[in-house]
Amino acid sequence: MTLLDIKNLNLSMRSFEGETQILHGIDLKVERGEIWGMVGETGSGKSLTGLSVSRLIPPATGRYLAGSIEFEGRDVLKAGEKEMRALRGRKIGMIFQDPTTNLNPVFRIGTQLVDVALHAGHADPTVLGLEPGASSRDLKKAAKRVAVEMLDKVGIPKAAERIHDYPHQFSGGMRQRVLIAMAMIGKPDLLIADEPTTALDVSVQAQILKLIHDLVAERNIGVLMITHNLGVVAQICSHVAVMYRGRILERGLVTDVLKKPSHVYTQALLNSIPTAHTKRGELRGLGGVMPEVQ
Amino acid sequence: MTSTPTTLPKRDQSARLENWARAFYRFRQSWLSVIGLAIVVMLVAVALFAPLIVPHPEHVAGGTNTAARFTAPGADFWFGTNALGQDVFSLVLVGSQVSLFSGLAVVIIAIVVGGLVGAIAGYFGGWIDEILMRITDLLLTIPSLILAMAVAAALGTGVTNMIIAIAITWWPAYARLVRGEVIGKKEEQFITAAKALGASWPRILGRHILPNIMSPIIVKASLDMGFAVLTVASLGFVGIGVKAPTPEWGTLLSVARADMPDYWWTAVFPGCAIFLAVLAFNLLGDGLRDVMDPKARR
Amino acid sequence: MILYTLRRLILLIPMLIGLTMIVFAIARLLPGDPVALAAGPNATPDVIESVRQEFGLDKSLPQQYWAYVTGLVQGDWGVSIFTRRPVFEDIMTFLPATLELVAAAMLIAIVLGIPLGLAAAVYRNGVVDYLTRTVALGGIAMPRFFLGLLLQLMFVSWLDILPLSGRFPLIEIPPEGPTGIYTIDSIVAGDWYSLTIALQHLALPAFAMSLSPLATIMRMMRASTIEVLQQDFVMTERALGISNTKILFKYVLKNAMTSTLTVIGLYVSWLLGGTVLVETVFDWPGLGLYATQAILSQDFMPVIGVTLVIAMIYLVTMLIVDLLYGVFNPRVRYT
Amino acid sequence: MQMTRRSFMGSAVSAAALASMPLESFAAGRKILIMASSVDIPNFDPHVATGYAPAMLFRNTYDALVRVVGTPPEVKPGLATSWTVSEDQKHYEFKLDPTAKFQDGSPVTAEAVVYSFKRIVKLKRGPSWMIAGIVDADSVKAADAQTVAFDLKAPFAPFLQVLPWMFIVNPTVVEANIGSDDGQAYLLANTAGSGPFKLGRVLPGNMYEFIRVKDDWHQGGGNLEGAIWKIVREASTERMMLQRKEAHIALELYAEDMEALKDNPAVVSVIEPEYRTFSIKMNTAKGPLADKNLRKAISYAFNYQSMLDAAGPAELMVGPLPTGIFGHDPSLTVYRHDMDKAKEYLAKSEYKDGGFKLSVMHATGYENQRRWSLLLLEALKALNIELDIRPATWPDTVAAAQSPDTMPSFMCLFQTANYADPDNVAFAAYHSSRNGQWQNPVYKNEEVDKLIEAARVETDQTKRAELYKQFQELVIDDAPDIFGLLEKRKLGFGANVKNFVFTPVAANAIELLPLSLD
Repeated sequence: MTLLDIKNLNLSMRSFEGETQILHGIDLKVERGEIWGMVGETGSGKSLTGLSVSRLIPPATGRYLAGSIEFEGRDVLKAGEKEMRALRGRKIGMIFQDPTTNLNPVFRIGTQLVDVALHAGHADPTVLGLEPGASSRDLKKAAKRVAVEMLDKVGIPKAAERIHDYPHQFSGGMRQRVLIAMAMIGKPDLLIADEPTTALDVSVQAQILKLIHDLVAERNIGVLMITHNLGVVAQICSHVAVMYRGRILERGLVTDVLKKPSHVYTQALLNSIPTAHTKRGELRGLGGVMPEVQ
Repeated sequence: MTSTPTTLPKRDQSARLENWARAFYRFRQSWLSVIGLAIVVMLVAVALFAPLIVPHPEHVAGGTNTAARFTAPGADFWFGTNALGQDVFSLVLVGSQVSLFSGLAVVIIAIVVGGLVGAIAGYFGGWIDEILMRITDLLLTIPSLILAMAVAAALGTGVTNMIIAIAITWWPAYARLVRGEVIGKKEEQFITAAKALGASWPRILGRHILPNIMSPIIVKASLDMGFAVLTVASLGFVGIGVKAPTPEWGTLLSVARADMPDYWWTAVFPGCAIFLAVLAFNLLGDGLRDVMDPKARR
Repeated sequence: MILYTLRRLILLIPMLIGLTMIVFAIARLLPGDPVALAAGPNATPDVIESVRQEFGLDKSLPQQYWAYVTGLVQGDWGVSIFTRRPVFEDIMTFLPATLELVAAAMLIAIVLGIPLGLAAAVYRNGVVDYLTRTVALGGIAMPRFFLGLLLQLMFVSWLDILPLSGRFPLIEIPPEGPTGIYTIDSIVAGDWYSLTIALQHLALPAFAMSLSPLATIMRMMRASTIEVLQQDFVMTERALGISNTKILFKYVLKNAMTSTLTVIGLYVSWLLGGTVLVETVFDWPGLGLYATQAILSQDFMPVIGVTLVIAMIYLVTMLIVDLLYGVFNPRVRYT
Repeated sequence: MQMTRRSFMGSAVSAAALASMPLESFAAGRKILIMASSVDIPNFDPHVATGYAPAMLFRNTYDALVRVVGTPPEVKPGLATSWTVSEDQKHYEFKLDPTAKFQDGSPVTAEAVVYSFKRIVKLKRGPSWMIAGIVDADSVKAADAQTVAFDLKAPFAPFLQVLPWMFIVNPTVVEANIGSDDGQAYLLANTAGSGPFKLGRVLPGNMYEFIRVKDDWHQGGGNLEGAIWKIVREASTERMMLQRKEAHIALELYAEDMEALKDNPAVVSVIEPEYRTFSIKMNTAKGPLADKNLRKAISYAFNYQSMLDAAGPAELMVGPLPTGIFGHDPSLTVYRHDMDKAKEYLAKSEYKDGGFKLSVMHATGYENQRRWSLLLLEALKALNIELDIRPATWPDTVAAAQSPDTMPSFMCLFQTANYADPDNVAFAAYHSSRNGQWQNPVYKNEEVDKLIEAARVETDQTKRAELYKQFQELVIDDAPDIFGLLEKRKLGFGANVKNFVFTPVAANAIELLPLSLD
C-alpha cells in the first residue's frame, strides 16, 4: 500500500482580503524509504501541503475544494478529529523550522517528550516496548525510559540528566535534535520535516540532515522534506517535487531533476543558487509575484 | 507561512497615506472602537454646548425650585428632579464639563511632567536616571487614590486642586513609559546621526525622539482619560470634589445616596453618565492601541 | 533562590526609608492644621499651643521626621491627633477587614477570570468571547461605588436577601481567631453559622470590588492565551498528537499565566488602595474607612501609617509575584 | 491563600443557606439596643470632649449631680438626691446618694465631685465654658462625705441646667493614670465613672458597645443588656437599617426619610421641636459684610420659604433665640424674603452695584447645609454678588473661625442648646469674649455684651426677660447672622423600643437606662 498518496489537492485560504486559492491540484506519492524533497519559494504552498497531511490547517481559514490525501489507504480529509489524533505523533511525525520557538519554553524537555511518548503509547503500547493493555503506570515508566533512549539516539549527551533541563538551556542544534526526538518517539511511518535546518548554522545543518537520514534508513519510513534549499535536497533526498504558486511543476528522482531540469522554473531555481563561481552582482532573483498568504 | 510582497515599495507620500488608510481601516474593523469614538465625540459636544442646550440652565448655576422636589422622570424633567427641585438632566449634561476637562487636564499634566522626567532620565541615564526613577518607583508604590484624596482634602475643594491632586499621583506612570521608549530609541541610527551632527540634547529629545514615541503615549492617554474621569468622580463621591454649585457626576451621585432607594433617578443617571464616559474612552483607547501600537494588540 | 529572596528583602529597606521620607514630606508640606481640631472646639489659644507641643508639631520638619522614623523602628507609628490612639494598633484592627475584602475580591476575579479568559480565547468570536468581552469592557468602566449602590438597591432593597452593610451583625460576637479575618477564623473554629453570616456580609462588597480585576484578568488571560495559541510550539504539540485539552490546560495555561500573574500582583495593591470607595458604600470597617476619616480630619499619622502599610504590602506582593514568575517561567534567573 | 480557597468552597456549599437565612435572626434574643448615628466618639473624656455623641457616652457611663428630663426640660436627681439654694442664688448644697458607687465599687463621695469640678476648671476644655466666671477652683467644697457645697462667683440662673453636663469622674482611677496631662490621655480611651453602662468593644469610626453594669446602684431602669452606637455615614443607610430592624434608633434623619418611614408600622417617628438653631454667620469684622446695610439687604434677599421647603419638618427662627425658650419674643419683627427692601438697603450700602464675590463655608457632607448654601447663592445673585461655596471639614471650620482674616464671608452653623436657657445661645453665640470660637468668630457689640452679662446674673425673671428682649432687638438690628431655622429633631425608633422620653436638649444623646426592648 502506498504510504502517502495526495491526489488533486485543492486548497483555498481565507484572509482579510478575501479567499485565495493556494493549492491547485497537487498530486504526490510517497513510499516507505523515500525521502521526498519539496522545494519552492516562500509562499509556494509547500508548507500548507505538509500541514494538510496532518490536517493541521484550521477549518475556519482553510477549505479543501477538491482532492484527497490518503495515508495508508485512508483519506485523512474525511477522517474525524479523533482519528487524526491517533495518527499524529504515532503514525505521522512532524518537525518544524525554528527549534527555538517549537519547544514550549516553560516546560522541561522531558515533560514534553514523555507526553508525546505517552500519547503514542496509549494508541499502541508496543511503541514503548510494552504488551498491549499495559497499565498506565507502566506506560508512564516506559515513556520516561523511551524518552531518555530517544534523546540519546538523537545525540544528546548525558540524556538522562538533560531530560530535566528547560529548552533555553540547549543550543539551537541541540533543540532541533530534541524536536526530532519528539517527532520520532512515536515510531511514525511518515515524517514531515518543514525546513528543519533553515534556522541552523551551516555546520549544524549537515549533522541534523545526517541524523534524519540515519533514522530514516534505520526505520524504513517515508519522509516529506519541505525546503527552499536545493542544497538540502541534493544532500539527503531521493526524490524531489518542485512547487511554484500552488502547483507541482516537476517531480522525479533527485538525480534526474537536478541534473536535467525540464521546467524553466526549475532551471531558474537552480541558477539562483550562488556557487563559488558566482560573480559579484550576478545574484539572480526570480521574477513573478507570489500570492500573499497571511 | 509568512510571505513578503516582492513588489517595490511605492513612493513615500502615498505609502504614508496608505498607512493612514490601513490604520483607519483597522480602527473601523472594530465596531466597538467606532462606538467609543462616537460617544466621545458626543460627550465633547455635550460638554461644549451643554450650558446652551440644557432645559434648565438656572439649576446648573445653583438655582432651585423647591416646589418641584423629587419629581419622577417624565416629559418635563427627563431625568427627574432632586431634593432641591433641580433638573437632573441639566445637571448631568453640564456635569460632563468638569469630568472631561479635569480628566484632560490631569492627563496632560501627567504627560508633561512625567514625559519630562522620563525623557531626561532615559536620555541621560546614569545617576540622573537612577535618582529620578527611584523616586518614580517609590511614588508608584503609594496608593494613588488615598494620596489624591489626602492632597485634595488638604488643598481644599475646587477643580484646580482636584486636578493637581490627581496629577501628582499620575505622572510617575508616564515617566516610566517615556523613559522606556526613550531608551529604546536613543540607540537608533538616526539619533546617533543627529548627535554626530551636533544637535543639542533638547533638540534631539524634542525633534527626533519625541515624535517617534508619541504612539504609545497617545494610546495610554486615551485609556487614562477614562480612568481620570473615574478618579474625578471617585473624589467627588467621597466628598472631596468640586465646589457647589458646579455640577459634577461623582458629587451628584454622592449627594443622591441620601435619596436612595426611593428617588433612584437622582443617583442612577449620574452613575450611568460616569459609566458611559469611562466606557467610551476605554473603547476608543483600545481601538487606538490596535491601530497605533500593533505590538500591544489584545 | 533563598539568597535572591534575602537580597530582595534587604533591598526593601532603603525603599522603605525613601518611602517614609516621601510620604512624610507630602503629608507635612500640605496646608491644613489639625491641631485646632484635636484641641477641641472650645479650646483657648494656649491650649492649642500645648497640644501642638504635645505632638511635637512645633519642631522643625527634619526633627519631626527623625522622631517619627526612630519611633517607627520601635513599633511606634505615632498617635492619631484626633483620637489619640496609637496608629499601629488601629491599623492592626482594621487591616484584617480590608485584607479579607481584597482577598475575596481577588479570589472571585481569579477563579472566574482565568477560565473565562481561557474560554474566550479558545472560542474566539464565539458567544463566550463576546459575553466576556462585554463584561470586561463594562467591568472596567463601571465605577465600583456606583456598582455597590446598584447591588444594594437590588439585593437589599428589592430582593432583601443580603445584609445592607457592615461586616458582621452588630449584636453578634464575631468569631475570634488568630487572623482577624472572619471567614478564616470561623473556619478554623469550625463555626459554620458565623461563616455563613460573614459570607453574607462579604458577598456584595467583594463582588463590587472584584469586577474590575475580573475584567482585567479576563482580558489579559484572553490576550495572552490567544498569543500563546499562535506560538509555534502549540502547532508542534498538536502535530504530535497531544490532545487539545492537555495543550490548553497544561502547555498553554502555564505560558499565559506569566503575564496574568503580573496583573494579579498589581491589582492586589491597587485594590488595597482603592477599598476606600467600596468600604464607604458598604460601611466595611477597614483601612479605607479609617484612612478616609483621617484624611477628612487632616490627621497625618494615620494617613502616613495606612500609606506605608499599603506600600509595604505592595512591595512584598511584587516580590512574591517575581518569585512566582520564576515558577511559571524557568527562563527567569534569580541573580 | 489556601484558607481563603476553602472559604470560597464553603460559600458554594452554603449558597442555599445563604439566601434563605432570615436576617432578623441576628437580633433575636438578646436585649441589645442599636443606635445608628453618623457622629463618631473620638474622645471619652467628659471634661474634654463635646458634641452629642460623646454626650451620649457620658450620660450612660458617668453620672452628674442632676439629670435633665422631659419637655420642657426638668431637673431631676442624679448623684444628688436633693439640693438647696440660698436666697441670693449664690450658695448651693447637694446631698449625694449614699448608695452611689463607681464602677470599681468605691463610693461616690463629695471629694470626687470636688475633684471633678476642679479638673473641669483646670482643663478649660469641654463643658468648662458653661461655668466660666461662675465656678472656679475654690468654689466647690466637700461639706461632709455626702454633701457638696458651691459658692458661685455670681448668681447664675441656669446653674442647675448646666450641671447635667458636669460629669463626675472617679479620682482614684484618674490619679492612678494621671500622666503629665491630668489623666487626659487615659480618659481619652477609658472611662472612670459611676454610670449604669460600661464600655465593651470599641472600633473607632465604626462602633462602640455599651454593657449594662451588673448589680449596679441605679434604681429602676429598663431591660437592656447592652447597647451599640453604630457609626453610619448616610442618613439613608440609617433609615434602611431601621426599616430592616438592624437598628433600633436612627439619630440623624432627613425629612425625606421621615416621609418614607411614615407608614411603616414597625417604626415610630419622633419629630419634636428642639433648641437647635441653624444660622448663617456673617463676617461682621472684615470685608463687605462689615457694612450693616449690606447685611440687612442680604437678610431680606434670602428666600426663607425655600429654605423651609428643603429642610422638612422645621420652623423659621424669629430672631437669634430659639422659639419657645425662656425670654424669646415671638412678636419680633424679623427679616423675610422681600426684594424691594433688599434693594432699598443695598442702595444704602457702599456696595450698590454689587459685582464682587463673597464666600460661604458649610460642613462637608451635611446635605441641608449644602442646599441652603445654594439658596444663599441665589439670593446674592439677585444683588449681583457672586458666591464661592466651600464645603469644609470640621477642623477647617474651627480654624477659619479663629480670626476675621481667616473667617469667610458666611459660615453655616448648627448650634444645639446644652441647657434650656437663653444664656446658652446668647453667651455662646453673641458675647464678644467668645470671638475666635466657632460659635461666635467675630461678632462684637459692647451693648450686646452688657445685656448678656446682666441677664446672666439677673435673678428676677421679669427683669431678665426684659433684658433678653432688648438683646434680641439689638441683635436683629445688627443682623450679624441670617437667622435660619429651628430644625425639628427627627428621630426614628423601632416600635419595640419602650419608655423613651423626649428632651429638647441634646436629644440624640440618648439616655439608655430607662429604655426597654420588647
